[in-house]
Amino acid sequence: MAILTEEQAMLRDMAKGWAQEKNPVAAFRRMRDSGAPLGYDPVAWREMAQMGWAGVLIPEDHGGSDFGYLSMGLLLEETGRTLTASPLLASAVAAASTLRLGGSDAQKAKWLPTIAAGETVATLAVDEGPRHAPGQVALRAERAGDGYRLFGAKRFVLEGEGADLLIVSARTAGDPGDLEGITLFLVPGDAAGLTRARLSLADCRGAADVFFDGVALGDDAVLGTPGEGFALLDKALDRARAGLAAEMLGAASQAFEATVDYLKTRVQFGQLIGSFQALQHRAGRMFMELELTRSTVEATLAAIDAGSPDAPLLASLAKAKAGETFNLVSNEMVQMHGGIGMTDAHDAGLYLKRARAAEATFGGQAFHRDRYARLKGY
Amino acid sequence: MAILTEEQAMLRDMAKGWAQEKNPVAAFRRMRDSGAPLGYDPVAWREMAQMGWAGVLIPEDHGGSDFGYLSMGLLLEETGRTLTASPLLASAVAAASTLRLGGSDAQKAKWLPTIAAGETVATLAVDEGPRHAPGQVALRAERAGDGYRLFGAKRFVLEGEGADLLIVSARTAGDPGDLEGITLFLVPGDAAGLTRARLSLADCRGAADVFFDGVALGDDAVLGTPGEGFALLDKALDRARAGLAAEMLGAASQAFEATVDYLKTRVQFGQLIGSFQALQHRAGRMFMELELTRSTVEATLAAIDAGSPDAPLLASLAKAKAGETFNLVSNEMVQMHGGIGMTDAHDAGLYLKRARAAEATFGGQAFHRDRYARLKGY
Amino acid sequence: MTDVAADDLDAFRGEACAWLAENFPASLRGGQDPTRAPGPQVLTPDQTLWKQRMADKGWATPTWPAAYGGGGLSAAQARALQQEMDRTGAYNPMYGMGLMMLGPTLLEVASEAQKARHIPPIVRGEVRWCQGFSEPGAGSDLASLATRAEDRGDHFLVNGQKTWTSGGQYADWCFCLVRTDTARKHAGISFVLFDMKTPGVEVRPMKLISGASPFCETFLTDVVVPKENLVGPLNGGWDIAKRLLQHERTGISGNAKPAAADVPLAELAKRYVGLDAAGRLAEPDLRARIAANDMAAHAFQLTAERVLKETKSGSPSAGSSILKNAGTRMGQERDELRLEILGMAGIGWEGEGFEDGELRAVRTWLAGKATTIYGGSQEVQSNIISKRILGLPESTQG
Amino acid sequence: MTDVAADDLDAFRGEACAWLAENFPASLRGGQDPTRAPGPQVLTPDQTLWKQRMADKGWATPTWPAAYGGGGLSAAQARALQQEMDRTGAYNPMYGMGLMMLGPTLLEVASEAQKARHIPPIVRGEVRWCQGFSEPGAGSDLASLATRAEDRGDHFLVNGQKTWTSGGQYADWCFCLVRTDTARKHAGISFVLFDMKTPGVEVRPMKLISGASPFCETFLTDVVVPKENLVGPLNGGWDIAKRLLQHERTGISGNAKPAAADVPLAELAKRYVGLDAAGRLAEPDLRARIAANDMAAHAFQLTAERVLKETKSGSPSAGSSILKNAGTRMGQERDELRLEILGMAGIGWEGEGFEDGELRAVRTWLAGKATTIYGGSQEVQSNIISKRILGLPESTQG
Repeated sequence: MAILTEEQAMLRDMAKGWAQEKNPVAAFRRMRDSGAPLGYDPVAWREMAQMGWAGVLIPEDHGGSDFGYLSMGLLLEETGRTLTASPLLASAVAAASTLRLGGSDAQKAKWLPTIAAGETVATLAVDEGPRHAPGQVALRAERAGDGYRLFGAKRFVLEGEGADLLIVSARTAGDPGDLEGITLFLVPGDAAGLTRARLSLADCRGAADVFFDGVALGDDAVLGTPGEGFALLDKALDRARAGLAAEMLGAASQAFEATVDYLKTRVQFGQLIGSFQALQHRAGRMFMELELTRSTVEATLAAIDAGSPDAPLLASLAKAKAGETFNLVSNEMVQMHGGIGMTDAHDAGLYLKRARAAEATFGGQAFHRDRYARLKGY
Repeated sequence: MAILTEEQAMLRDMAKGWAQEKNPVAAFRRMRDSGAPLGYDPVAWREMAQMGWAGVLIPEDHGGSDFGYLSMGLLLEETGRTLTASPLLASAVAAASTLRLGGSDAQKAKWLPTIAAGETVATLAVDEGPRHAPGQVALRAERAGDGYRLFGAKRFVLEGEGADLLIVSARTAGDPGDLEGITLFLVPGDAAGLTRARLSLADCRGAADVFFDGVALGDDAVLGTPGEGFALLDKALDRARAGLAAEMLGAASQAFEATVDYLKTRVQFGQLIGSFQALQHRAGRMFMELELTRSTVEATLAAIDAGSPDAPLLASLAKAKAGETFNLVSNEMVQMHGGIGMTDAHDAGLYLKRARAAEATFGGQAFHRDRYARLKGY
Repeated sequence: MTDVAADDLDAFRGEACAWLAENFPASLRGGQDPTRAPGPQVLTPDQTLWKQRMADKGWATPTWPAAYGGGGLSAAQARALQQEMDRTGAYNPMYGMGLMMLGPTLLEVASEAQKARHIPPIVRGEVRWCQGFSEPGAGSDLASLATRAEDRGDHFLVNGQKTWTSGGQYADWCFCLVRTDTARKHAGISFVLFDMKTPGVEVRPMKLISGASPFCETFLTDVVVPKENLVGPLNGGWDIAKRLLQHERTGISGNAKPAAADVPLAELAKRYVGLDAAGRLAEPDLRARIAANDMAAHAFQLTAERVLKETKSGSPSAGSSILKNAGTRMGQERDELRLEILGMAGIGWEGEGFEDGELRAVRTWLAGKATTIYGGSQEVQSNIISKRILGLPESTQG
Repeated sequence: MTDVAADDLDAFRGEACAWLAENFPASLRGGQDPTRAPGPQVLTPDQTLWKQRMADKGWATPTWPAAYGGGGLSAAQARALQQEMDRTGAYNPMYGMGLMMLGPTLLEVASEAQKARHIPPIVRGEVRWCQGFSEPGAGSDLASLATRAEDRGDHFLVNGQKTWTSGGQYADWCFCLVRTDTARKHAGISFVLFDMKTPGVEVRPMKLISGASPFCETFLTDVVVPKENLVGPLNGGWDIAKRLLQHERTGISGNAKPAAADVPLAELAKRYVGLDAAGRLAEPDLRARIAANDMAAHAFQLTAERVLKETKSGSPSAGSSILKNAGTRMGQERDELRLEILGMAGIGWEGEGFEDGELRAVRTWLAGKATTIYGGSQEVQSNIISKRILGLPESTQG
């Protein structure tokens, strides 16, 4: 556990209390079973916003607290523990970071305050196929009069069903795969020509495919420099990856603790199963991976806060490590619980599904191994 | 264990008896400590030849028994168990197979009988760098009058120090990396312009770098069709890979059995260490890998005997699997023996070193994963 | 019941071939057996006809005694029959726990009356059986069985709860372990049969993480089981259960074979990832792991074939003990790789936006998590290997 | 002994800086500490001078009491000194078991006379110590210790055999566990010191698989150990040994850091494998595994840094318990990858045909196998984690 400031410790304790008491896994299960169309509970999201969580990364003059990424990581870790579904990652981390990093004063003034208040749910619309590939942009932004028209589709957009604001990567020059020629656009959710198709995912989070059929935008919708959007996008994605890794660390930690508790109470063949050495060593292995993961997550968040040039390398490290560990722990959670872990009534399956969904989001282990090696120059 | 014919069962029993009683690991250790320059004990090799082992793959009309690859695999497995070092793999498998597959009647009549008798030690000279890459041939064969002159070097030639006959892949056309334009030559060990530099390897087997400084050869030295040597070489290499996999299976099996025996006798903390469940499950894992490896090795040898088109795929499968398993088992042999396994006086280190040397020979796991995928068309 | 009395295998083969040509409906040729859905059977007229004919012939249970409706064939004849059926594209229309597990066990240990009553309906595929072994809180550990059967003269009165009852909601009868002596552990268990329509039997399907409900919880409240339905001696149920479970284990590692409908990983990856200029999968890290899994599957398949050959030749086969762990491990890795290839499409749950194959990949992955748990968990298998095969001592401390 | 009495850290830092500028020989600047070879020390005049000056100053053991020749510095001052030394390129010329393990233990538990006699030579790097704990057949399990020490009035008579005596052939003194009560296990062990030149002490170097002999077998035959050399109470050696071993554990995972001389895997692979047109390592399967190992090393290093910070801040750090297993695991994987990159050049043993780096890779790989065995084996570490950290129950059966 990183050394926290007093402010951060208070924030963490508040988040832990809220998640464990007011929003435990049972709350996620209720949301799921109610078939909530947004993939999260709007009441819970309003509470989170009222506690100021949506504004942690937003400057004070735009209504946020500017507490930084390490603080936001604490919130994501604690809510990740109980699988709390909310727009925190998509809106308050991914979209807010992009706006803060690349937005004009006018754009920031327009959007950040309502994002900080939780009133605007914003999101990044990046991928066009099922596998994360932020350079593979085919969606066209054609010059039209004083502005642009967008044609194309984005797939698997987080919170895509309910988002009020989409930050869309579009191609203004070049071909899919080129990193040059990508431009980011701010697209209001109610723009004419924008339609959505809700997706039903195994982890029950909100996601949608979003279609752009000639969506008309003014020049003021361009975020950052036209044609140079990839660098901004990549920087924003690293912040989202770090945040997601923190959420995954939290989820894996709680899955692990529940499993160790089970090992201490479940009796088979007249013994506590936690007394079987083979299971003990596997538990020890999980503990080791969790500790290693925690180091990478905290270092990444701190590096972003410090403006360190290592942030991209660390973000890939943390996301890959968190993916590996969450898979390991959620698989073992099912295996060590035996038959009961296979039932829908038990939480193990919820962690298992979340692990694979989080892995696929913003690049899995292989994506980040490749990126790590590239950044290291080999 | 494959279903054996009566002949094969007898051969296996004979080999087992000879290896375990007359040529145990202690014999290998003596050979090593004596600094035997050839990397094997010539007396033991003479005994092996007298038992007909060098002729198992050679037709009867050339002085062999033509028992086939499954039979040869039994010999390699049993001698592999005790780490017996001999030219069996290089001469009686790799070189004999190449001659049999590609040699003219005259070439076969000239060389096979003395190879079968163990009098000629033959070998393949394939690689030119430390990593197995049979297509990377730079050694040049230049046309010179009625024949050729060879210029270049081969590295890590098995039994290269003592070989009487070298089968050398040389380039008669094209560039290094091209599979076309490779021609195989039969080069007597005493050819003018051929020099050798003995290599001292961790597993103490005989190997040498061999240098060709204008070695003059007649047209009758060409093995197979000029320029089309790669296909023949690849086929011969697969036979060598299958044989080596059998040897590795034997070595891994004996390493495993010695380790299980130790688990049954060694006491720590007042308990047999074999009663610790974590070690039991690791032992069970090794047993599983050994059984899987055995299936691949036996299937490969049988496929070669049957002339099956699957032989290349299977050879890569068996070599990769054997490499993986031998590494696992030899690492665990050291780890489970604890400190005593770290001492030179214990056999664990000998198996450990042999595992890595055998892995590097004729392609390691990654080489064969890649080849397997290529053969499968992806 | 069989027309073949002679030992002449060739003659039998010819006869089987002719019978199949005449009796197996051409419309069913080649396709997968369509009758094994978990729910109630809905058969086409041709499927009904084929089932009827096989029932009459007894060839769904070819080696069972003709006296109970079985085929009465020798093992060699049964193999020949299977080969002829494979050649013709015919399938065995009977299946289930009665055929695979209970029938062989009853033939070994049941009374003449029990065999006469229960074997023929199994042979004819007319009765579905379910298994009442597991209980809540017992899992792999059957010795702590708590369902009680009280002796009431001519019947037992059974009370308790069973769980993981496979197909319990569709079953006609149940073979069940009950406690008839509370003072002893293993030696206080009996093996009984009862009709699932008996008053006091209630089943409740359990939803699994994959969304399917192949198992039930079964509640037994004052269920009357006539004494004639006790199989084997009183308190002798443990040995019968062990015998029966041996028939179960062989089945599960077969799950490692991909269903015919499944696309091989490399083909799937070609579609989702593409090939590079040299014709290799464009993501080399993924490619290496797909190759590794293909190789593991290949090694597994070669081992299964070797074990079969060795067993047939009468030599003991140590390889058989590793099949379950090797197969399930490789199968779970394959399922995870499939998700990885699919990316976000590998976490679809239902509805628009996903192809059928994508959704099936997710459900298959989730359902496959059970393969290392049931039928002797991975850990129990490892214990068996280390103790029975390797001869390592009982675990005591660590 | 120190000139700094004040708490003013900045003032101390300035003084340290000045002292180093004046006293650390410029010729030694920057290079690795050249004095830590396993064999007898052979020092250049400048190295001798530096050792002498640090001995006089007591700064090789900066926090040890000035009364015994130590630096008498506070922890904060010691950290500042280390930072200044790093900045200057200076190194600590003293090392070994006396400095790392025995000294801190003696300061806690020894008598005044013992401290006065043994601490100053450690401070000055004048005496090499070795450890006599392990015995043949005991390994990780010290409780079954068999070397006996009989009470002969003013001395003990010691008989037995020790093994894995690190650097025994070069040591001047030995700290040793002996059995002084055969009726009790842990509670019958005492902690004694003896001169390695005492009659009856014989050492025999053990050759390891790497070809090196860093350890000895030590035979003790009627060795006379004066009673004044008993440390702590009679039969109280076990607790002292445990305290001492805590100082050992922290050291070993440090082995996970590549020595400065080692080329990173990726650089090595660039040379042996080459790059493709896109600037990636030409063998993508290998590249992915190199990246995975680099990432493991990175995660390990971040954890070591985190643990250090947490420990310094006074919070308990669960992370420290995993450092040894994580570090040694990653280090062994790195060593194996290095061999894989080298191909056949990765199994060279000696002589012509191999580069120095290639031969060193092989020896490093072999020597590294010990890192999961000594200093608390990987298995013992796993037991400690599962019991002490996770609170799982004692193993009993499986």
